[in-house]
Amino acid sequence: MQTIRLKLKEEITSGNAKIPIDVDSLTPDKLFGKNEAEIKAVKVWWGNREENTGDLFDVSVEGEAGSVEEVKIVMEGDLSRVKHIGDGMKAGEIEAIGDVDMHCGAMMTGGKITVRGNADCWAGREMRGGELIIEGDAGDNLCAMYRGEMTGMTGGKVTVGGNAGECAGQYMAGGEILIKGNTSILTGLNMKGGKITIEGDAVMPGADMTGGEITVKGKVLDMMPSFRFVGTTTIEGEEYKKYIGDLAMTEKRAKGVLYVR
Amino acid sequence: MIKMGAKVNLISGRTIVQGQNLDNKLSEEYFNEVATCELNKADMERLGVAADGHVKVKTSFGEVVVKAKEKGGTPEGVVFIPMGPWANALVSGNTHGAGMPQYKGIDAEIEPTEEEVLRIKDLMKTYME
Amino acid sequence: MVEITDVVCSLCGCVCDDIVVEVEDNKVTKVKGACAVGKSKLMGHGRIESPAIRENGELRDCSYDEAIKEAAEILAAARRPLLYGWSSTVCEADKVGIELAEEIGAVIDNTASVCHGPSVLAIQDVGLPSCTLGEVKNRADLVIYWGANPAAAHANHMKRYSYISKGYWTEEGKKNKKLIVVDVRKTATAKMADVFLQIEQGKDYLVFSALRALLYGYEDVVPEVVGGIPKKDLLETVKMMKEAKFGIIFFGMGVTHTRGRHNNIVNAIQTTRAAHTHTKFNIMPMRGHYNVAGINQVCTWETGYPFAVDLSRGYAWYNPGEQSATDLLIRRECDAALFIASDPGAHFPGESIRHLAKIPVIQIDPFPNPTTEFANVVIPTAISGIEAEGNVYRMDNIPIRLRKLVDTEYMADEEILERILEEVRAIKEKEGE
Amino acid sequence: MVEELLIRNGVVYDPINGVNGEKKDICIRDGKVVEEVRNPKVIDAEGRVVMPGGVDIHAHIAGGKVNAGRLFRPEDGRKGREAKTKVCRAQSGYSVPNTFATGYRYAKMGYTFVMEAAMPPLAARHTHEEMVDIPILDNAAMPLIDNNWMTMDYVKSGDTDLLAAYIAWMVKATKGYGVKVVNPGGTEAWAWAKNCDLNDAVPYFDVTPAEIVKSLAVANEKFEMPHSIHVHGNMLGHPGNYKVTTSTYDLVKGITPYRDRPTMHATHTQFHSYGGTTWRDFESKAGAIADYVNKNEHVSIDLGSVILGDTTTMTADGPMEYSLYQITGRKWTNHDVELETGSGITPFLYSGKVSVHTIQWAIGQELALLIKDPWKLALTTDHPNAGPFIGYPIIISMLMSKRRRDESAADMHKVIYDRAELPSIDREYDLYEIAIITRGMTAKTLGLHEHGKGHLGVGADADVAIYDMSPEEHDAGKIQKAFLNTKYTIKGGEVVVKDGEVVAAPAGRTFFVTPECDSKLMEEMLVDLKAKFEHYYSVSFNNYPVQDAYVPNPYEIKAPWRS
Repeated sequence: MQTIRLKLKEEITSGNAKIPIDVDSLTPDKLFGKNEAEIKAVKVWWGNREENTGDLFDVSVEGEAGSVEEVKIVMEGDLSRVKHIGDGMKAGEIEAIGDVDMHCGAMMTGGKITVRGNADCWAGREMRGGELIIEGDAGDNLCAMYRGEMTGMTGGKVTVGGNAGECAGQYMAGGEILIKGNTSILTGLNMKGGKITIEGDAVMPGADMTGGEITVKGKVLDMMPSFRFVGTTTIEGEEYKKYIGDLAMTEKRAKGVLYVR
Repeated sequence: MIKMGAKVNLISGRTIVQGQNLDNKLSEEYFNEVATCELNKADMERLGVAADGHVKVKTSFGEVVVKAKEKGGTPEGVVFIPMGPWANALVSGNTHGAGMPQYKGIDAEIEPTEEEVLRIKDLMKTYME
Repeated sequence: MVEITDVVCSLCGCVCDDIVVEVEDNKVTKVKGACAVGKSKLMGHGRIESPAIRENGELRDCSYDEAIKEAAEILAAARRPLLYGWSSTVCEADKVGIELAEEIGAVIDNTASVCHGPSVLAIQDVGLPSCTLGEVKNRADLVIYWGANPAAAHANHMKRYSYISKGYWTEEGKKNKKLIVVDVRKTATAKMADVFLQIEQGKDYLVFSALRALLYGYEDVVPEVVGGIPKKDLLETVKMMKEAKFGIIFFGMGVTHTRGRHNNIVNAIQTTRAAHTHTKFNIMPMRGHYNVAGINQVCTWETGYPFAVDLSRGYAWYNPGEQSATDLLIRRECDAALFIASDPGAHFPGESIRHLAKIPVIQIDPFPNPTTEFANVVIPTAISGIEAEGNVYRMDNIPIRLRKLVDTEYMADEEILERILEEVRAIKEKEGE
Repeated sequence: MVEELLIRNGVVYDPINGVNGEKKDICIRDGKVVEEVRNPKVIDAEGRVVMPGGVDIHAHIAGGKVNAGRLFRPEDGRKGREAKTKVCRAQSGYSVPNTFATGYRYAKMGYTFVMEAAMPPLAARHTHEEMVDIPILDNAAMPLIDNNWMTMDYVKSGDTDLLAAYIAWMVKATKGYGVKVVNPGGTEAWAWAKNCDLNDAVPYFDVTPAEIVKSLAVANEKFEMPHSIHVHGNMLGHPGNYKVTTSTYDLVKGITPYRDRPTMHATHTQFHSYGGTTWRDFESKAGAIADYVNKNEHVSIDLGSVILGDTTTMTADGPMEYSLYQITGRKWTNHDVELETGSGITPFLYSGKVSVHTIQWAIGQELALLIKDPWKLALTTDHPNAGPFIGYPIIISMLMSKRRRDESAADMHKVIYDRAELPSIDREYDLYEIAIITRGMTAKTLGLHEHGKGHLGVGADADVAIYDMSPEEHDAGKIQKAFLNTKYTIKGGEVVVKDGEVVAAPAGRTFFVTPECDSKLMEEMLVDLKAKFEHYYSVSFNNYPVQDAYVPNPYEIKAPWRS
């Protein structure tokens, strides 16, 4: 196993302006095989200038890795303006200690990211595989698509310990999302496949869905007026109402399933 | 039911006079039009505020004092402040991943007050502290 | 006295181009044919008199040269500059602005982001079945205003283009047309309506979905009341939509500013598409500023995207909600800002204004306003459409050329920006040496 | 200072001047081809293929619907991102590239002139604003004049002189190049959510599309117009439409053109060469169309050949785009333009695994291979409808290599062997023929050869493409690569591309035609036109014509009235 520690230097985010750093170049697969000096020289974007990783982060490397799977990156410091953590990552592990900024785990295809805090918007955007664990809250557009695309998450597993923001799982086509808290409006908007479970409450879930499955274990506020009630079902010993929808997409396309307690 | 410190739904938007003074925001006319809060008659009465009486409106994001103004057609429990600096003192900057703050439909509290309505320059000064 | 005809109004997205103006001693003295708001604009207001730079908290008058140089130095040094506004000026200036943004690796955003930006996001999801305003004038027998109050915000809209106008198949004006208004408040526009649907605040999304289900024939699933509107009124609305020969939905910030934002518009457009399976149906955003559609157009053909464009890496990355002005400010992301033809001091949430007091701010505008209160460099400019000409796009994306009515000593936006760009390039060249 | 350039020892293909693969020097001074030079900079083109700058006869590169396509497809924008350089502005987009990328990418393929194929007159300023922002390329745009109420009124009254006056005013007011026709009558019908076949009456106007086409052709030939009417016929994209297509060609058969060119250019013919009755029994009728073109002289065509992959379809043919959107369920934008035209846009994916797309793919190439005389056809993809222009080199390599076609067909839906002719065609294009369908024919058909475009004779514009390939090259992959990125592209005597990189990006020029019409006729027409503005347009008459400011680098071509 190899552990690469990247600790954001304090002065980077202590000024009047908190300018974000994009770290899509710092994934286990991209750092695998590099020594400490080489990692320090990897370029990251900080605003409109490219900087050396070593100038923004304190970098230390412990152990050896025989494969990408054995690489673990631990990110520390004020990560609230560190964007694209694990964006596009293929394998290995990232642990982010604290709140992270947008696009964490976007387009990841494999490996595991654990966020020990909250994650801002677009975490898991267009995720294809791997695992993303957010111990705190997730922002808006969790696991959604990029602007204009008609496909969001297609694979992998995402767990949110707290609440999720608006439009979680928009255009989701596969994979699984578990949200232990509540979700804001329009979870599973345009969903066409995969599975979302919300342990808390949800507002207007399932709008325009054409496939996939949403289960709301808490309350549904503002239930969509275009779903058809088709009977009751027992899940894990509890009785749920089963709806299909969204009929606003026409009956032919309304193949989404919504379970409400 | 509106009473002291009562919860209302705050919306903002355009008015003709606000539009006429878009290029003239430091004017008296703009102040008189935009530093106001429109409520329906019943809400005015329940709140115990007279026309041109002052009200303090508070949200999780800020508070501001404006003049109360009666306006028919406004539903009970909804208050309207013309778009501009006074309304915006109450608006959240969180755009929920859309770039757009929620200028309409903000949970607010409203109460009569004796405090003065801040002029535009003084209102701006509060942001510089 | 000189009378100028076919004057183009540079106030709102209606861009009325049949205004008659009288000019005497290089001043507009009379305006005919404009609405109250447009007239007020054309008649003019007090101006920023001189370029100025803030020193020790006070603005000190200076020359254009000095202000432009100071602005260039601020922008060239910035790591994450924001260039915002662009909708109350002409496309020629917008083009220079985009070039400047590219040169300094800035985020460039325009007022759409707090106006109809959500509509743009919606169009990117589902497209926009629409038309020019003349189509509405000639053909529409059903006009729907949803979350829009043209009587206050676009006062000539109904008269020139929609409910009251007369056209080829609508020669009797409103006599053979129907008007539906959907709003939270009974506005002046709502008072004219054949049907007024008073919607519960923040429930637009649900009502659109209910209408779609009804338009597709699933009456059985729709509950008795949706968003405060009884089902029978929804059924009546759907009947009117189906029976119309040509329907149009105009929507405003009542929909874009409220819970659901862009997804409300997606649903409005989906409703239009559902109606289109029965008859001709179109939809159009009630764009606010006279050239907000224009900056979206120029920004799109030059960068690929309409607003909230981040050029920090030298190419365009687009993500409203991340690179839009309000987000950058509330997240304290930017370290310098240039505002042109817009007034964030008046129109941004207080929370985001706070950051502006802490970073260098450049303001380019003809008029003093709340933004002036914290600007570090203030550059007065000629008023487009009165003192300078140029291209603008009406709310239906029809390009019209603003006319110049009077002479001025003030520099035009385009020239100021070109000068700043020139200075920035000179600074960068020097640094490169 | 005199700027001189000598391109030495290239193998030149200049069909307009009958030069077929001759080793030749090309002398350039002050942006023009000249007899000889004295003290030139020298470009060594030894053994390489040299052609005049490419001339694209039909592409959608600028204007309202192109930009609406960009605006609603940020997912396309993210595909072609390139950072700015010292010379180039930032680039984005694949099927709907930004204006800068459009200029650079065409120039890299050796093109120096592109015709924007559809300009809604009311939004002409928009088209011009974008064309000015397309670097390097000279360009022009054709205003849509077929669904206009004025046109239909004069077609109904049978007054082709007044129709000609209207054309003259419109082409001049829009700073346009010629008469564009798109789904005549059908686009007006679409304003009521209807459509028109060739002989259907247009709702409320009591004329047929056939009458519109014929009258416009007659009126167009009353002037010395450089180009014929440019027609996108009715029923585009409908199975069985090939009969509508040939019937449309027949309409202009007896009309005498002003010079030796056809009376109709029929565009993106692939979309109009369909057999069958539904998508189920859909088949190629390229053979029937080719047969017609082979036997007649009054029609020229361009291909509209398919490039497999995702693209953005866009046309003034509103009802067609609606049909397409109903098939895919993807996003759909529509924009009807008062008294004139309309447009629709929807994304589309051409897949070699889908039978219909496979046949469409075959048809475009079949047309090129079955029409015997290459002077009758032009290479296009109707960018971006059948695919983006950046795919031209793929089509060139297909036309030049039977082997490449066979290999591609083997990977596609097997329907290609049953309902298309392509696998049985052996013909291969040579470089001379490629030069014809990409510059010679297109320049001539547009009348641009008389204005320095599409050839390398003395006096021509010094627009030259030098491809990094030998004339003997037969490897389709190498041919494709060479045609995608030139060794050099020279525009107006300036090297703009070197080794596949843009090294200079000068502004292009806008070409426009000014038809000259009898003033009495014009006055009479204006009475009718002003009434339309007074009552029905939403823009005033005086604010309508495109001001000179929109065409900062003008090239005017006068088209006198033929008395």
